[in-house]
Amino acid sequence: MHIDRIVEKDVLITAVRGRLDSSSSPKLDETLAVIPEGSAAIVLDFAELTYISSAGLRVVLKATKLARSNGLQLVICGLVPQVHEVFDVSGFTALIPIHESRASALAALT
Amino acid sequence: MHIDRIVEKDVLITAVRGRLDSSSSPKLDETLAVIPEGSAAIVLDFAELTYISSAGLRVVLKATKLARSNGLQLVICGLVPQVHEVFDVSGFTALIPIHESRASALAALT
Amino acid sequence: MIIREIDIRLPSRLDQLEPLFEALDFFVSTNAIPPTPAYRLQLAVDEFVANAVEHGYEDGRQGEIGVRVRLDGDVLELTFSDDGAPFDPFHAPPPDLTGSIEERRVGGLGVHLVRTLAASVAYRYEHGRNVVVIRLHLAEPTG
Amino acid sequence: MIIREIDIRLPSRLDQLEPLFEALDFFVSTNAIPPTPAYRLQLAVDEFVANAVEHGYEDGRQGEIGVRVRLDGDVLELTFSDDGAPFDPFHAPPPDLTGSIEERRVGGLGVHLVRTLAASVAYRYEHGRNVVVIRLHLAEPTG
Ligand SMILES: Nc1ncnc2c1ncn2[C@@H]1O[C@H](COP(=O)(O)OP(=O)(O)O)[C@@H](O)[C@H]1O
Ligand SMILES: Nc1ncnc2c1ncn2[C@@H]1O[C@H](COP(=O)(O)OP(=O)(O)O)[C@@H](O)[C@H]1O
Repeated sequence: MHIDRIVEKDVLITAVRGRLDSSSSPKLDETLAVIPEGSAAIVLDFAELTYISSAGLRVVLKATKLARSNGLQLVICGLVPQVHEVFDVSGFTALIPIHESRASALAALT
Repeated sequence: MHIDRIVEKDVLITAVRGRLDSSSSPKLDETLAVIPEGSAAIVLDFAELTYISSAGLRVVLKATKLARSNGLQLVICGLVPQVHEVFDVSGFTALIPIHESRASALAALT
Repeated sequence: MIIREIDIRLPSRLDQLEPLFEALDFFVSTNAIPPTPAYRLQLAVDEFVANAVEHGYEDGRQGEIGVRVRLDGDVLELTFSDDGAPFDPFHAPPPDLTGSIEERRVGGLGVHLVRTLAASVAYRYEHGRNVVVIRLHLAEPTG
Repeated sequence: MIIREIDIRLPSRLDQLEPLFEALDFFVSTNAIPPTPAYRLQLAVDEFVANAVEHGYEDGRQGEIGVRVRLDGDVLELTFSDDGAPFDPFHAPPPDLTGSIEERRVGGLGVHLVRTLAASVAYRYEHGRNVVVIRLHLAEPTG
């Protein structure tokens, strides 16, 4: 798994590549625990995420709770079909806004 | 499988690398069917032969018969333990001189 | 050529997941398993093996986990077994997926995911081992 | 982690030997099978699969061959099966290995090699299939 953090205006983008499973998710958990001062919204770009297990979902839910409790919006973009299915089945698609692409996510946030 | 032919004085050396099985042995069979004019003896150098099956043994026996019927000596050198075992079990070690190395094979021939 | 079955045994340690996934990748690519069942296979292995390692041996024992994958026509049959504490993963009710973000409990999704994505699931306790059998469809049933 | 068993099916064609050997190499390296039994495993597969393909389907039918390898403690058990003409490879007497080069018959060594290097061999005809079971020792019995 590889994590990239990009700040675009006041939006914090975290792009994750590869597999998010029990062995890699603690690293993402640490990264997402820190929200830099001045961030207005958070985008999780999962376009290159090939695999997520319940350990990864747990990290996503934690990050979403943290964002909300700080008054920030968190949205997700770019799910491949199999990852999308896992989000559907766990009820996450009803809780977290999912966008097709990073561009549409950023457009929706501004 | 890879075959190298080297002529040293009047000794024809055929060095075989890799696997000698039913799919590769026809190629060695073709090579060994031709004995260049003026050869006095033949060495099969199997030091880098990692595997031989009964299809390979068949080719070796054929080549030995051909050499004998042409009045040439044929010797083998450099068998790894597992290949040596196959030669033992098929009775070939009693029929064909086996040498440790190419050098000792050449020394024995002259 | 197809690999009809592969039967693996591993000590109950998380560092065994990597060689395990390598072997399953080999099975998946040799048999040209399509992406969706291949994903579900990975997910099931991930969730059940991790659960057995993390919850099955609270006494500190080193256990032995079995993972068997069998290709049977249009069905992929996974059999997990472990010699950890007896535990039926399908006994508990499914997690509550309604409610707001604030109300959602973090965790408790692994078994639910696999159960929902599988064609069938079954549990039995046999010869001192938990045995979980999960069947996945290779092709999405149409209609 | 060990792969206890791998069960493969292949159409009766020689071009299937390459993927078959790839799968067996994976089994051998994952299980750290020592060189001598690994060689014998390859040899047995080579000889029996090639024989089934070359002699079992003289009627031109495309057959289905099974290769199962099971690691059982110190023993590697290979089970070959095919739906070709019934043939017991262990019925014929062993080839004559005495005599001069000129007297030696070319060929007829495959079954002999495997039988000699195996700990045990068995043949049965069952449900329309030839079934050959070969057991190899992982470690050379001492003494
Ligand atoms: N093999 C097992 N042995 C004992 N308890 C288990 C086992 N597997 C799961 N559990 C229990 O069931 C709960 C739910 O498991 P699961 O759905 O995978 O969610 P999570 O592991 O994320 O909590 C676990 O928290 C654990 O208490
Ligand atoms: N599966 C089989 N079906 C029919 N005949 C077979 C089969 N396997 C072997 N044979 C016969 O037994 C003979 C000896 O086989 P083998 O020892 O492998 O030597 P080779 O194949 O080199 O002749 C073959 O030549 C063939 O006539």
